[in-house]
Amino acid sequence: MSRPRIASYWASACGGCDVALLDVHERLLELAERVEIVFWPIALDAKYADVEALPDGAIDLTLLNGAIQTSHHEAMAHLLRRKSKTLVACGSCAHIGGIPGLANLFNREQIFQAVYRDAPSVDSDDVVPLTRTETPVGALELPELHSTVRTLSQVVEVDYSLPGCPPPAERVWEALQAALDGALPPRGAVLGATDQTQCEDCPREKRELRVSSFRRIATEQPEPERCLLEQGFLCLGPATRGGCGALCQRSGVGCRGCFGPPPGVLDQGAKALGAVASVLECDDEARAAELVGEIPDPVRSFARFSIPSSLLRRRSLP
Amino acid sequence: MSTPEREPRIVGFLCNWCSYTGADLAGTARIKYPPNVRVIRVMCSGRVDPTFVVKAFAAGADGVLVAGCHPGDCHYIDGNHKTFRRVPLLSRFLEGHGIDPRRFRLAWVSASEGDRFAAVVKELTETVRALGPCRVGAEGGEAAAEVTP
Amino acid sequence: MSPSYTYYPGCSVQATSRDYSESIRAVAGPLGLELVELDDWNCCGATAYMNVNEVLSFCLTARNLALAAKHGREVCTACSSCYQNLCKTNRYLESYPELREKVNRALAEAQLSYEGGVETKHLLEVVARDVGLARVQELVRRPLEGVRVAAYYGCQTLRPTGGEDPERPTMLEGLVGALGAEVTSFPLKTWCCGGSLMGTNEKVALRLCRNLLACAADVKAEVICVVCPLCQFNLEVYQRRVNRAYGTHFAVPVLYFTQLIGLALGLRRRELGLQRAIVPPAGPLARLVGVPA
Amino acid sequence: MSESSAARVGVYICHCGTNIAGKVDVEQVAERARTMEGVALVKDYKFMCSDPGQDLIGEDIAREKLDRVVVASCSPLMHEPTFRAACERAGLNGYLMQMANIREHCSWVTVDKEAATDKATALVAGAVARSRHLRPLQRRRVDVNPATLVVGGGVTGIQTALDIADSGRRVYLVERDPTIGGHMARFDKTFPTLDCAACILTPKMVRVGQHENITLWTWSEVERVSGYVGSFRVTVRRRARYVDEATCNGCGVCQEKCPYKAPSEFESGLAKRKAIYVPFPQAVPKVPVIDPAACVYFKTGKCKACQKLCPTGAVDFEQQDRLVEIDVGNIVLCTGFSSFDAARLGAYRYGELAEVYTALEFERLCNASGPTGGEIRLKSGEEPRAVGIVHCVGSRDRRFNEHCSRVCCMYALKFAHLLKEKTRAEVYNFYIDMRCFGKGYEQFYGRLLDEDVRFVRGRAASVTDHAMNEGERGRLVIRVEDTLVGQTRRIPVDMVILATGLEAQRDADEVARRFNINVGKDGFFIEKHPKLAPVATATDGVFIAGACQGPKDIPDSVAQASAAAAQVLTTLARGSIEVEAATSVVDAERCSGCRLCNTLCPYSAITFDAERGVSAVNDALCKGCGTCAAACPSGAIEARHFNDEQMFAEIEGVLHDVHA
Repeated sequence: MSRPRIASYWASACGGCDVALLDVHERLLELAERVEIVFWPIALDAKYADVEALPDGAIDLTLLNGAIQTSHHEAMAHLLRRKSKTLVACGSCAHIGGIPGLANLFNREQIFQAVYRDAPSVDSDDVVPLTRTETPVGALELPELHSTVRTLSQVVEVDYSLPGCPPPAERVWEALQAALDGALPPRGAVLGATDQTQCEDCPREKRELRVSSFRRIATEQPEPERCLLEQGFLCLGPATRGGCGALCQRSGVGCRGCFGPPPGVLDQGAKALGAVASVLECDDEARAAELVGEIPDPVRSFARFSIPSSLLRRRSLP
Repeated sequence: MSTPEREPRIVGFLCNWCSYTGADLAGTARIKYPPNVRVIRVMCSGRVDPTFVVKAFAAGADGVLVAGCHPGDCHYIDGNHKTFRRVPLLSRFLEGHGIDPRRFRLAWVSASEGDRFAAVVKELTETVRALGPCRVGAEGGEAAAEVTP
Repeated sequence: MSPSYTYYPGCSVQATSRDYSESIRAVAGPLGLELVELDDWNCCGATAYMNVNEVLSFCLTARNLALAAKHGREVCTACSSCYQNLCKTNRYLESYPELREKVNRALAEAQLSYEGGVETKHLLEVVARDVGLARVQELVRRPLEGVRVAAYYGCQTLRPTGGEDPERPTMLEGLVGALGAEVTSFPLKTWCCGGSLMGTNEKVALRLCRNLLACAADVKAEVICVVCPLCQFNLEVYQRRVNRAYGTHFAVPVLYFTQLIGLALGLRRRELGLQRAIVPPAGPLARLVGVPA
Repeated sequence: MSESSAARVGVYICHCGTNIAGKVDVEQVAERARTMEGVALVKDYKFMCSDPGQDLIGEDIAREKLDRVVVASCSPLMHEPTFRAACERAGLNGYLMQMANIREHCSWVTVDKEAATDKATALVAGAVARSRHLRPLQRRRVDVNPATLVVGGGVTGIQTALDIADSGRRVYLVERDPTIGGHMARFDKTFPTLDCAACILTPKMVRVGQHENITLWTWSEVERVSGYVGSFRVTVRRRARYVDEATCNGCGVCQEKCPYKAPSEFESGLAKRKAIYVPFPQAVPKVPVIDPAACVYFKTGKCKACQKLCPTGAVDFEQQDRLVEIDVGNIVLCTGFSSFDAARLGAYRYGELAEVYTALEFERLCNASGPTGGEIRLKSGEEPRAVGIVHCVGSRDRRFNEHCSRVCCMYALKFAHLLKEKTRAEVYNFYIDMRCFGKGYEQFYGRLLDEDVRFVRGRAASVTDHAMNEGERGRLVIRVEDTLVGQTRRIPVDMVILATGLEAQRDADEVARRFNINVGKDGFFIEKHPKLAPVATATDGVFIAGACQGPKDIPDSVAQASAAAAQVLTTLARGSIEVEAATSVVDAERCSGCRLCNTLCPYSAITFDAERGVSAVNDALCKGCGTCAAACPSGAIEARHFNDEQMFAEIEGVLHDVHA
């Protein structure tokens, strides 16, 4: 009987997720023997046409990473959905929007302005990408950049998500194993993650969770053993799904929330914000305003990875 | 001042002991105020999870009011202290999402301040009306018209 | 740096009470006070006009306040009537928008307007609080030792009040004490001297003055210290008439607190307008004043 | 979710006569409600709260198999209990009933009919949406510890303690003074009956001292209170008395022999007491206390006269404060009042003029056991020729207390009577209004008028010793505007009695915090409801009685004492009480032990189970404010009856017309 077919593709992403897949190291060979990799641009040469040529549902498992930010991403999402039995939203971007999701604080015009006009390194006189450009050698086409970044599940139906920025290689491997052994949980499950929050796996000691002032990792060294939030270092761990084993916290950095909200939490940013504010050490209204003033950018601090999947989804612009 | 195509919708989270009772008093005293605030009762303003406020805006509210006992008079000792710790951060969070912080108001209304409740509602309604409808998700620029679902 | 105030003299201080005016000017420097006279000020209408036509009376004072507002300094006056009118006008214009509007319509005629907010103080408050008793004490060169002084506030300084308890003020006692004098108790210190009643119902006014003089005599005061031109005028100028009317023999000098300060600071009697005194000082005070024997 | 999809909601819209129907188009609201998801039937009715109205609900629950009920009528604060009961009678859990407040929040406050109808619809939509997510809750019962703590041993505390103790239950009575008796013990006679305070109070005091069910701790204060209704844990500081209560037989030799004196608090400083003293002869317990500030031994380490002469060897200079812990089910605060400090009111020269007295001083002055043996004399020893009683000192005065102290008019009359009885003095009362509202009070006033006491209507302006004529010389002069005559008067007297008002205890704020109850602007404790729950407080199991709740005379204080006792006994009679059902609960599966909630609970109801690494809510302590649920970042805490689902549903509900 023929080997199961798998594919991996990236939308708006940094490539880290693909690297995470590579990070399973020599086990990759084992994988190559067990499966037929039909489409994986980063590793082997294949054309979109090859994918289109496949009959629908011909791919057993597709790991799609990256957020949906262009018409091309959207087309590929639909194509791969059609061709795949199982589609996995791989990594924070596909899962909850991720870093590309920060683009939702602007719109296309503003992004073009910043990238193609205002950027100091740009000298092209006022040229911004067009979806179609006529040239002597014929028309050039570019995918259209959307003003609003979306998660994969906001574009096509997704069977599983595999959170993390990037997902830890081990989790990726486990997911692949499960898929190949037909041992995947029911559809809709989140792979490679727990149903608790980061704190479950965080070794740091918690005494009394009160925050009397905010400190920044850039300027201060946290105590090694003690809960970071307790010390005033912003940590989204309490509002973030576990699974990575609290990697950042262990290395002395507050969790940034890449695993997304725990089950049952609608809006990771709002939840985290509410939690942190609640434990501020201050019983004076004016002082409270001052204290939270120490957080330079609430949106990026509390919803860094989750804007597209949040309740508000983007910054609304007049 | 822009003229809105429709009446502003405002969601009001009122604590059971002071503000909800204060709103009741405004009623018993037959104090007239704009009908725009739709009241949701919570036991304490401290119950108001920022998610509720965000949810209200996401669900189409043009403004949100959170009202509780005056600090020091909380029925639950200091539940409202949590409220006034969250609110300033939440306002900035909303502003970061392009929602004018004037659309979101925290007010202290005691059980005996029916007139104050009416005044707060009037004031907030006027403010929100002046700001026009809150179009969450609007992309602005050329895409201003389309609103992502 | 010396604290500077917009100084509103008022008519009485200018006319009937030149000695007050002189002594104020004389002590201001040494006390480190800069009193900048309000340019083009007008009469405040005193107590009388307030009772004849309130609105117009408010207009009079509002004009002065409007002029003062331009300079942004606190306004200071030494006359209790003026002080009361300033405070009262401020308070009323604050509390009654419709009145404020009326008054401003009048002011508009003179291209002026006043929306309130100008701080007003009585000179006593300025000296006792802003300069401070400690500072005054330092400056004393010739303590008024052995002089028994009755500190008399009168009524208008205290209502409305600059934070003093109108029923038992202590500022003036404190000041006089700081000058080294011996402060007598003066139970009637907040009673009215009759004010402008002297012009309309002398009989009553004389009785009120008699009460005060009697009280001063009771407590063996050698001088009554006042903070208001009208009080001074009634108590001193009419003292003889009181004596005639009641067959008494009062001979209590009535001096302005600024004159006492001046003496303590070592200024000479002419600088303080003391040569104008009608009831001559006696006893230790006389020595201080240096009355030609 | 399951129960919501299954829900069959019955919606009932009340006309409330014309109160609602006059402004809200009820039929139209009903029409719109019919289209709402999950709604099985909609009815509108004249008066839902009427019996037929309630029956309507009951019948439909049975016939139509309703599993949710929405009542759109008045404020839930008004009728939630009514309709919950109605549902429960029909076998539907009361917590599956949701109200929409379309009267107080809608018809009564809205001008435009159409707008009111729209708003009512929105509120109903919110209620319907919410109702579909409601879950049945059971009110829980917790056992009540049969012991009761009574704080304060004035007449109120005494009455409370006796009422409860007589029912056979244990009472701990804690008093901070060396003896019980409070203010009343210092009074001479009591109005309007004129029976002597001591005669009616001391027997009660003695009973308290001897009662088998009362543990009396004087010279003690409550330091800490934890726990909740039914089981409070209270820490009492028993201050060192330096006399062992068990061995002392109250013979009094010690205070006879003690060579050192200090002003007597009991005699309002008009007399002296020893450094080791029993405040007054009938004190309970009759055990002396040593005042270290006055005792020479504590200053110089010498003397010990009392110790040497004590026949039972009860004096113990080494004694230390002791902290005692007790468990009680209920607490009654009877902490009383403090009387206005007359020195704050300059115009009356209290403290400067020797013959100006406060009410409490005068009580002692005419008390047979007082410093003068009950003879009313000036300091000079002479009998006063005229006495002025100044009313409303520190009361009905914006500068001090706006409230009326309620007792001054009457005790002023009592004083006037006693003066007439004991002296030949002319007596003047200077009053604003005579407030003689109690039983037999007006008659007493009438009687005094016949005893030709002078009543001058006007607040006394000042008291002075400055004479303005021979008649005034050497006397005190009260200046007053006699508003009946319409002129100011100077009335010479020899003695002035200031009818000082009643204020909250100086440390009322602190005490309120300790027992977790509220204090009003006037500083007095706030009752749960001014009319319908006058002795209960916002905290279950903590009651207030007497003057700590507001100025009161003896009859009212005693009445409240018995009321509070009755409240306590009702809980004791059942042995258990219902507590809040809508509490928070932690889902151990989802809790990751971040411990963020631990510091948030105002009632310390949340504890961390280090074993399992999860937090848990103590149901009995939780008051259901929901603050923890709002803060819980993992969404592991559910605020029952206000959980996220229900809240989100209601939010979407009230905004039902957004996409319409």
